[in-house]
Amino acid sequence: MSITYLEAIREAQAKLLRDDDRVFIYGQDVGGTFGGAFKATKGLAKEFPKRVLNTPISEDAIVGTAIGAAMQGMRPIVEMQFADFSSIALNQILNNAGTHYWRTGVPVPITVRLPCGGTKGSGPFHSQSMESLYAHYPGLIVMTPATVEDAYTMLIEAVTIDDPVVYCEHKYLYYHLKADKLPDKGLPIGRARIAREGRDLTIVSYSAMTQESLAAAEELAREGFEVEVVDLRTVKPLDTDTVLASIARTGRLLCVGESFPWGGTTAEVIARVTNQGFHLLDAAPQRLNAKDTPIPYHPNLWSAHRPNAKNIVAKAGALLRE
Amino acid sequence: MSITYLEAIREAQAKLLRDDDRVFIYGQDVGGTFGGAFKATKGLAKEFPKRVLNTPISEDAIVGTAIGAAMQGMRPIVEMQFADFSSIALNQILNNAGTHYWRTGVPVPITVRLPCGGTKGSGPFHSQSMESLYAHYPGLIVMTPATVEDAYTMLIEAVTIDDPVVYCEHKYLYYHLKADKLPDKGLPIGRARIAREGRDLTIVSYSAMTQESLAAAEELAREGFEVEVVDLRTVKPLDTDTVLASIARTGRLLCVGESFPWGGTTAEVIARVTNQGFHLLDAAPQRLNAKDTPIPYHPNLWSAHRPNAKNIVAKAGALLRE
Amino acid sequence: MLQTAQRTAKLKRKKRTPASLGEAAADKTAPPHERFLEAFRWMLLARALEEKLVSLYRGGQITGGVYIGKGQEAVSVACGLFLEKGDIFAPLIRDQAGRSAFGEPLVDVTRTYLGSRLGPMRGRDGNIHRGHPRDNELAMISHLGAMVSVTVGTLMAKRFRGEKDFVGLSCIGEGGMQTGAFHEGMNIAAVEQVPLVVVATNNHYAYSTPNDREFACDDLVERAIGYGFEGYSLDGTDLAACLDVIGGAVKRARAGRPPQLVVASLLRLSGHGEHDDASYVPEDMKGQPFARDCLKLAEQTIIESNLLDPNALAEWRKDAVAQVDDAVATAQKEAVPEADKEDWCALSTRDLVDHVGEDE
Amino acid sequence: MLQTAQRTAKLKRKKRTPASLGEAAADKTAPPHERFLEAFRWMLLARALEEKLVSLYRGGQITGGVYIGKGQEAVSVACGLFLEKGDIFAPLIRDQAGRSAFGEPLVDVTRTYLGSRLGPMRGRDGNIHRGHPRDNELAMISHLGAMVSVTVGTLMAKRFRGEKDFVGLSCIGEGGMQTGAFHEGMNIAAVEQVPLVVVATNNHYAYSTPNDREFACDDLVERAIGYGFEGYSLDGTDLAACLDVIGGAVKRARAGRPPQLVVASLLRLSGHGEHDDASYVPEDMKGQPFARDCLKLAEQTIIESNLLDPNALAEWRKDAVAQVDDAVATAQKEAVPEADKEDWCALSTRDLVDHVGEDE
Ligand SMILES: Cc1ncc(C[n+]2csc(CCOP(=O)(O)OP(=O)(O)O)c2C)c(N)n1
Ligand SMILES: Cc1ncc(C[n+]2csc(CCOP(=O)(O)OP(=O)(O)O)c2C)c(N)n1
Ligand SMILES: [Mg+2]
Ligand SMILES: [Mg+2]
Repeated sequence: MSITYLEAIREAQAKLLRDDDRVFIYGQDVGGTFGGAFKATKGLAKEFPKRVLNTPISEDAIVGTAIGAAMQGMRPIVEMQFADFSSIALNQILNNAGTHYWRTGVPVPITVRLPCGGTKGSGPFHSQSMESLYAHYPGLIVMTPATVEDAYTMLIEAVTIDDPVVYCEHKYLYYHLKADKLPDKGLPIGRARIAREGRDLTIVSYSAMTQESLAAAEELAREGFEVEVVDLRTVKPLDTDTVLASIARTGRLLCVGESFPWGGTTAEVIARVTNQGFHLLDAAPQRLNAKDTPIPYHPNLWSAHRPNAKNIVAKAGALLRE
Repeated sequence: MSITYLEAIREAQAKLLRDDDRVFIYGQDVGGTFGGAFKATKGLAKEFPKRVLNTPISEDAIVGTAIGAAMQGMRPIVEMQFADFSSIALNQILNNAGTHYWRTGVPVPITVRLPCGGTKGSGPFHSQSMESLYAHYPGLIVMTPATVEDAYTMLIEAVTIDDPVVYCEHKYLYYHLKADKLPDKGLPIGRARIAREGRDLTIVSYSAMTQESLAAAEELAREGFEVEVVDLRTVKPLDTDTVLASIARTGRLLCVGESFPWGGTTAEVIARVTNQGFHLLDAAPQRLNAKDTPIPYHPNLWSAHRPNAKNIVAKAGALLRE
Repeated sequence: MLQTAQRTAKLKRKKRTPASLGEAAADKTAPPHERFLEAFRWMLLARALEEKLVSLYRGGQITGGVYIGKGQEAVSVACGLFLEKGDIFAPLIRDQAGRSAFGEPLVDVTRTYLGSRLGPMRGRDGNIHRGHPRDNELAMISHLGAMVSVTVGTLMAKRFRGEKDFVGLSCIGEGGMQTGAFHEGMNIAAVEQVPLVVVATNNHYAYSTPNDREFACDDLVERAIGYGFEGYSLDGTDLAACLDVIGGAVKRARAGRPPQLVVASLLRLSGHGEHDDASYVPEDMKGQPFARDCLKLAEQTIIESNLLDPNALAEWRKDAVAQVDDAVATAQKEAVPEADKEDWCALSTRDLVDHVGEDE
Repeated sequence: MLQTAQRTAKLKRKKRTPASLGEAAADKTAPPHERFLEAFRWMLLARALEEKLVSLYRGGQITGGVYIGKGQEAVSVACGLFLEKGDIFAPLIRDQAGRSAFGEPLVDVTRTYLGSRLGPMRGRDGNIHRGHPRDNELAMISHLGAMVSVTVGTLMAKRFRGEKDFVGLSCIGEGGMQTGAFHEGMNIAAVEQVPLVVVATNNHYAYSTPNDREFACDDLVERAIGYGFEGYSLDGTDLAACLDVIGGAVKRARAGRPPQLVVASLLRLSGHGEHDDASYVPEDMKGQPFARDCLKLAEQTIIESNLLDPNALAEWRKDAVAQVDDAVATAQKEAVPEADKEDWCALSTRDLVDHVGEDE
């Protein structure tokens, strides 16, 4: 048996629907015989016709409705058709879901699934990685699974957690990533994972960039470098301890993310590491992000816009030789 | 004569309206005899009744309309009643204004004024500092004036620039900050300012936090420390060179911002400094941000939530003694 | 499993009557004049409370803005009065009368405004943003329009659980009706066919902005049909009409008719907030029929129709003031929030809190 | 000073006729059957173009999605046909016919789909997102509803400048009508009383979602009155009706009547995109009157009424295909964008570009 990242997301939702009748799925085209733009809910409406519901094109109201239902004890999963459209729901996510527990003492257990990240030909409005917007604001947990196993267990945990979760699933990994089977349990939420051990350099990454970083580490291994790859798994909370422990071993840090370069996850990692682990660093920390332009449509431009194994190798190589 | 930060903003708009008939002001309550929730447009509708226009409570459409007008050669100034409500217009700002020049070659010269930052009793939805959301995305210039003079000249420049500008004006400074007169010209946009010279520590800040940092520096001077205060003026573009030059003199960095701690301006400054000026640093760089909760209503809580001169002194003092 | 919703509407019945004298709870089937009197008494209480808040504000004892519902009490009270235990109420900034009628304790108000640590928002949020979501009184965010879809969601949850005979009522101003969030919320309510009543009050201003810069249709009730709502217009100065029309809408929604939109017309008889002198309101508008004070009109009806003897009326007034003074005194004695007693934690799941780690 | 707007609609007149043979530009006062024929010829061209795009897509020669307007050509062409130089057009994803009639060169389309560096978006954005804002063809962003207020803004700019007799036309689907952005855009258009026509096409689906999960009113045209628009319903399969109703709306808007809403009904005769087999559309719906193909119906009318002799019709078809083949061949010969030739700069003000400084 072989299961993809996308199938893991579907399986997690199937399990959640089966095990817990507080769970419902709400979003554009998730229901009927269709099962979502990416088929992440395929077949689920057949089994749970009343709990897998198509919505109008109304992202603000979709999330608002989920918030109301969650206040009343339900466990809604919202699917955004693309992460990029969550800009319309951002106010409800940040200002309503994100503040509600703190203001009132009543938690809002919604899970908002964001199909994130670039794929060939998707252009400026179907490719964005929005974890940094959501992580900046208080009151939200932001998950960025990089493996099939994490896609599965973390989505189940997301729905179980009493607080709002922004679950960033990477569209490039949907079909590109496969596992043999799904685990019952993953690492605890909030804990980063050593995706590959090494002692010369730490690459910190998450989501699809973990896969690119692993490929880069493989390549660098051929040149004799042992690169450690840390997969953050959640960008908020951010597991600074695991990152610091790795840098304590390697002395060098490269942080790789797919979103825009100003601010965001890579800046946050570096700010924490240099604050708490300044003495651990043997060289200036480096980052690699997408370029500071909208995400291009044409594959020739897109592949230069986002970090990939090749330029990770180049950047890491320079850092290793420093 | 004495002129406040708020009056400087009004004067800048009066001048813009007088000098350039492409300029119009669009926003809730900006017109009529009222002149805006903070009176930043007081009297302007009288002089320019057709170019200072009240709008419905429709932030998305307000910015969308401004974008359309700007494409056709106008120079709209949008006033958000509070920065916090720009979450409703965020999609138009990020995905429409921010991408348009890059996609089509046609620039969108809008200026969006955001009354930002905390004041006593304003609570979670009338106190936010949103510069980090806007700076993260490509295609926007993000201004954060910290002085009366900059409030004036930078707003004039904002409207003159061909690209979209998010102009963050700080509500706490509106009345608290005064100058003797308004200058004709300021530092070039994109250039940071040495607000106070010193050689023991560099504090990098912007907007209201520049004033808190200056007060802290004053206090620390009494203890014999010479603290340099850098006022970023624009958080995007971010003047890394001026910051690095300062750190070359002082060897120590504290970065202070009023927005939430995860990501954002302070993280970005530290990531750049540690990358390009790692060898310049004699101690681990530090940051001070607001706390990672919504902004509290009660003054007792609010004053502990945001950085202020007192805790800047404490943090800087510790760093100076390291 | 459905723990969050279990503790619904506890506070409500306790405070269900406007008198502090322990009368029986409001009878939903009461004859019209008894209902009228009950509503009037809540209105008196709301007016007394808000007058007190205004004077505290003027005396510098309140931090932040004070937004009152003067002139809107008839509409507002009708919003709260017909809701039962288990119903959902999403009030906005001018709904003191409705909040009280729905069951909000007076001390919730005074504690919030006076910054008591014991208030429902514990000093974290202020004034009009208070709510008791566990008791089905939703806590508004400032962003107008956002609470409509939230109300829809609470009703969907109830339906998912198999509850019956509930309704939700969400308030909005004519200004808030121009937000995208309002539109999406209305439409999704109709698509989901939840038992929702939306009561819109056109008080002729959004802050300083008059109707002609807010919308361009003849009557906002004309929007009902385009959403698949049933729509009703209402003279918001007329308490009997408010009880009739809003009561009817609540009844129809509860009975399974499509969602209901009521649009009430009246004039805001205060500034937008107490910091605002509303000098932009032209004098001649104040002479229009829609500018009459609903409380005075109701009192006139009571006197003319001899629904209550003058002594009792005076007693009610005194009682209202006494209740308010009581609630103020209580809140004033209580401790204020202190930063070092806060846990500064925006998540209920403590072990998932992010730690920047820089001795925060 | 008003430079940005100076270069308006240059491309337009050049390509104003559907034939490549240099006929005279469309005559706005042409008798109905000439207008009908002209419209039909644009429809033929759009259909031929989109059929070609589909076959290129199937052959793996197009990156990204292909979204076509099959079955919607009659509505779309009427959107483009009545606009003059200086008018604003904001098309969406099913508006090839309207784009062409408005003056979009065919090579704009093929260059964009085939990734030529010379296309209007230069490879930066793709496919349906193309536009020529300087020539008043706005470049849509994906977020539905967002372009309505942008269109309003362009019209305000024209009014600020003292221009006269212009209109703007903004397209939307019934799905997009449920967005908050659409609502705010409609309302602000009415408040500003700009000469706007909004043409909404209810093609019965938003992607896979049928009408009953999109909205709950009987007819979306009922929303017009609530905004202060004038509203018209339309059988979108009937070209003559489309020309009549949309042409009338454009005329009324131009003459200073309130903003106009036209709601056309028809069935999307393709998948949402070419990746979608639309198996969710029930068979019996395909037999409904609104499911007829507007192009076939128009052709039938032409034949039955003898508006054109069969040879000329065959000639038009051939010409359409030839034009398309030409445009494809041109684009295919052209260079694609290269990363190292890009300046990677999202601002027009080069000296304000932010530099992260980490050898980007
Ligand atoms: C989305 C949004 N934009 C702006 C504001 C600021 N604001 C607060 S109240 C108000 C006026 C509200 O008018 P209306 O909805 O008519 O209610 P009223 O105050 O008249 O009761 C405005 C503009 C807001 N709360 N939300
Ligand atoms: C705000 C927003 N949410 C989601 C989408 C994804 N999306 C693209 S097209 C589409 C369906 C559009 O339906 P409709 O408006 O009826 O137009 P049609 O495709 O039927 O022509 C959706 C949901 C989007 N483009 N914008
Ligand atoms: Mg109002
Ligand atoms: Mg459709």
